[in-house]
Amino acid sequence: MEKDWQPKILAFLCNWCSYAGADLAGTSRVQYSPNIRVIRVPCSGRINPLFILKALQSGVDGVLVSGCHPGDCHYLSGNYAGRRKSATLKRFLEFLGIEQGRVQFSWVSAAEGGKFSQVVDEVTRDIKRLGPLKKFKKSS
Amino acid sequence: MAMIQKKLREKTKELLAKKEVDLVIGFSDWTLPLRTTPIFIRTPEGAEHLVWNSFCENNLAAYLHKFSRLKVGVVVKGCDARSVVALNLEKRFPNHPPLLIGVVCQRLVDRKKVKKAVKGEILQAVEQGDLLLVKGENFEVSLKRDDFLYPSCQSCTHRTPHQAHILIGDPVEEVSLVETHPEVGEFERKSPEERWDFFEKETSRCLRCYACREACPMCYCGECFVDSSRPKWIEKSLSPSDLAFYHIVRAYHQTGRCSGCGACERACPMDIRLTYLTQKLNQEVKDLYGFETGIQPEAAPPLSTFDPEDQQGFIK
Amino acid sequence: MKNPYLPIPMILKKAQIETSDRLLRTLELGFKNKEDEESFRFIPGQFCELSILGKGEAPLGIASSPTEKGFLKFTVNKAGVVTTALHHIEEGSEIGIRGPLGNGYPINLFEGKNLLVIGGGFAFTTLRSLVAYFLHPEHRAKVKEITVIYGARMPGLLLYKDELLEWERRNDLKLVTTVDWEDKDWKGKVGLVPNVLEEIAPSSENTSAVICGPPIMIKFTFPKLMALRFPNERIFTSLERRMKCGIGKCGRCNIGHLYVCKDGPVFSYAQLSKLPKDY
Amino acid sequence: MKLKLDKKNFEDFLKSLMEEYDLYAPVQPVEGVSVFKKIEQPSEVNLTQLVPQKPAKDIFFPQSEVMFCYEMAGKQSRMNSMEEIKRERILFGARPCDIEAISIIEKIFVGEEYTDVYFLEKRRKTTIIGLGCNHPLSTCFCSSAGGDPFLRAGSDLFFIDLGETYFVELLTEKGAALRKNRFFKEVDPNDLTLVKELEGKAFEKVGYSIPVEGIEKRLDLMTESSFWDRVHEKCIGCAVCTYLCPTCHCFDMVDEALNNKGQRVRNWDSCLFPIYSLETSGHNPRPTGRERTRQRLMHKFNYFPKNFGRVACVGCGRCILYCPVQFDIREALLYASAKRAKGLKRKFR
Repeated sequence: MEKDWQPKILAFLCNWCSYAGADLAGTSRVQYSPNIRVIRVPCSGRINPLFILKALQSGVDGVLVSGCHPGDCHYLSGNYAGRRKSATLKRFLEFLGIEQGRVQFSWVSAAEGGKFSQVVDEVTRDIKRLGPLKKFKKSS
Repeated sequence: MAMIQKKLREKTKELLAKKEVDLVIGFSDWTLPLRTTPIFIRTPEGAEHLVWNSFCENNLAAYLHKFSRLKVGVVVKGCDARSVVALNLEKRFPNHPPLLIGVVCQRLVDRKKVKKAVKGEILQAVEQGDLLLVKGENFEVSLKRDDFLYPSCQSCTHRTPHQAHILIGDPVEEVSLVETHPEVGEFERKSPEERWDFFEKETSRCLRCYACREACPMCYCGECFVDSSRPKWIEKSLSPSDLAFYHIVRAYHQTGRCSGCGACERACPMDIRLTYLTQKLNQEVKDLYGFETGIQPEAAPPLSTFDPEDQQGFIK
Repeated sequence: MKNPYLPIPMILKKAQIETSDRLLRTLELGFKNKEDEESFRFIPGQFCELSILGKGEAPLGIASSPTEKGFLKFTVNKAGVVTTALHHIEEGSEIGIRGPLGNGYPINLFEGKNLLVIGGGFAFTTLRSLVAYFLHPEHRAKVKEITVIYGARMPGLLLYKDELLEWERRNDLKLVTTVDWEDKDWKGKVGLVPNVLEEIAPSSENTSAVICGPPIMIKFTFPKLMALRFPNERIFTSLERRMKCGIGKCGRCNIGHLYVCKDGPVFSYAQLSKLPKDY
Repeated sequence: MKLKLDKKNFEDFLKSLMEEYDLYAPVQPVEGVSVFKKIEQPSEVNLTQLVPQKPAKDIFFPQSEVMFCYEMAGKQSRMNSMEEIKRERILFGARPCDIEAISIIEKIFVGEEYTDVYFLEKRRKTTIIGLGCNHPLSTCFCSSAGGDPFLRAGSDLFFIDLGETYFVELLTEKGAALRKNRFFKEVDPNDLTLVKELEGKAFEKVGYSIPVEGIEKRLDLMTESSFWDRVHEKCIGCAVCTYLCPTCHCFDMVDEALNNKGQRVRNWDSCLFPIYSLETSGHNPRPTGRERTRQRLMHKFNYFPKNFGRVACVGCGRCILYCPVQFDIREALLYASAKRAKGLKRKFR
């Protein structure tokens, strides 16, 4: 592993909670790891497992999906539906041999700027420990 | 089995004679040993071509999409019937729900395994009780049928198609295996590195002929994600990454929908192990949501519903 | 040996939106290399594979005439991945082309006869090439009367409007334009192409007909041509199919034993009537 | 020129070939699956499977092949064509059907007007060593399709398995380049008798039962036959038969690009996929399995013969062996043949 290697982490944040949470972290000047690249999505239920796979294939080292807490979904139940997809996909990827921790999930509300930074730091730390993603990544 | 075949022909004849259905999809003998072929019967006389044996390996539910305008009777095994139930839940039969002619399955013989057990080309194979008599130009052996079952059949827990409208054969006592899917367990005991290597090695043989997709009754999307150009999810060449991508998504799209029939693996010309992937997903949905495909005709597919109390220990 | 799959580089000199729905853009491409320009010889009705690196290729009929030197013109309907990219590409950018491909219109067969050209919508591109070719002073004498019937759904959807105006003023060409729905400035006819054809009833005597347009237009125009006693051998059309190689290797575009890319895209109805209805 | 090779020297012989050539031969990645691949170790070569899943066309017309690479810099680009083959090749252990199929593909790829340089380059730089079929399978019908189990045409050298030794024939100039190989020995007159015997047996086994001759004319009358309404019913629309067919040559060309670098790749394609002929407008000239199956069979037995004077089928039997639903092309031909259609007892299924 290169000494100065820094992981690239793609974060899918729901528009209503986690993205606002990230915003809050920013305006509150809470520091967190600069390794994430954010894609705003309407809802964590919008995450098609293909997004996560495509991201891993295209060169990111880890993926974070974050949405509203259970019961808080702007669309009432989107995060519940998303939760089932997340649970099954996570288990399946680990079964295939993609290391545990490459794909992570969190609930972060609009008020949780602190939690957001903590989650990002944790995910970054986990993925740093795992090193660059080698499996599945497309070599070009 | 001969009894089943006889009854199957009688029933089919009757259904067609009374015009209860327009078409019966079943199995017939054809040119290769250890195989049968799907047959489409429209007249009562045609019923004579139906066969039932341990080589009826296709999941005929895959044809139902093609004949959605007709009243179709379809010969189903335990697993195939579950596929039909799952398709029905997905509202695939708005016009005529198919009539299920269920056959209690004795579990199927893995032709690839049999071929490996003998030297030379097999020209004839017949079943006699528990034995399988296999003949070639210079050999003749009898094999124990149960030693040559498909992996998906070895771990079968639903041989009787209880959902069928017509049931042929006596319901059997279903075995509850200690380890439901031995293949999955065997794979799980490996390290993550070994697991990925195995998966990649298997999928590296893939030709992208999509036989696994086409043989599966649940793969009915108008446009498969591999064929989509906007967005382009996946390249069409044979890079290991794209092959893995295809197989991950093909399997994952079966989550909560797969009956474990094994038709995908049997269709593969390159002998790629596939069923352990979907069996793992079956195990997951059973473990997480108590769901088994096609058992309860009313239960919503697990990924199209939720329970506020679903497990979420994995979420930060 | 020449590699027929390698595109030659062209530069997008000028681009212009043609129609009010903004779905058709005309590209004027100049040759990047002099030797490519010299070796590029084509006849109206031929097509090229336009190539945008990273996106792929799309077959497009050549809309300019061989008599217009120094550039090639294509009109692109925004539909798929490549054509969308061709809509977004900026002037000055490089675009690859492979061609000229296909057989083109049977120019020699038209000589000494009247020419009836019937076009609909954006299928007018190669017809424009054909008409411009015969309007050129060098070639005008080769055919007798030229009649052009061109229809679109709305006036805004007609291609090459400036040129149509110019054609209208000429006396060596009879142009009839028609639309399904007129607007207040519309001076041409109102009605569907087959009906207009019936109305003006050009004589089939010593006349060749070329017809290009949406399948539905062709379907209804063809019987009218028959009624006017055009023989199958003198009715020509240009077909479209999904294509990849453009040189008769990759399969896919065949109709019977003929390949649309190599043996077509121009066929006479006499030819088509012998082929399976696979189009 | 006729020679022989002791089987005990077989691996050393292959090694000697690898000194000067890239060697391609059948290998088995897992038992029961065989493909042609570039050989790294002579021990990899495995000739046990008579018809490997992937035919030898893969060596000349690979399933996935980069045609050219490109790099974009602003509005300009640079292209680099990839057809050149640096080292001469030997294809070893291909069967006569596969070799004949290469000549069939050549008919369309090497044309008067356009030549597929990628195919031609590989074809020119490959010496083909064919291997006779002593024990054709029950699914083989090469003799009916214009070949035979020991057809030499297309091979530069031809091997026949005589048990302890291989009987070797040098057939072309390219093949003669190998005559000095140190492992080749003088042939015995007995060997020649043995070869005759093996050939006779194999010919008898394959027979001429499949009515390929005259099929073109017959199919001329069948373009709108009700035969097509039924024949496609069991086809599930995968590409096994077409991908594994040694004569099928359809391909797709796609761009694969990342940032400013990319490549144009050609991949095998199949007329049985709906997307194969689907147009951007949504119109599909071959909308159902009926038209697609008709295209597959007509192309092989009617369109191709019209253009090139020979059916595009060599009777290798792969499409029968590996079809997931046992679509049997022989039965389709029997059904379509005049003789069978008269007294048709067995319904096509």
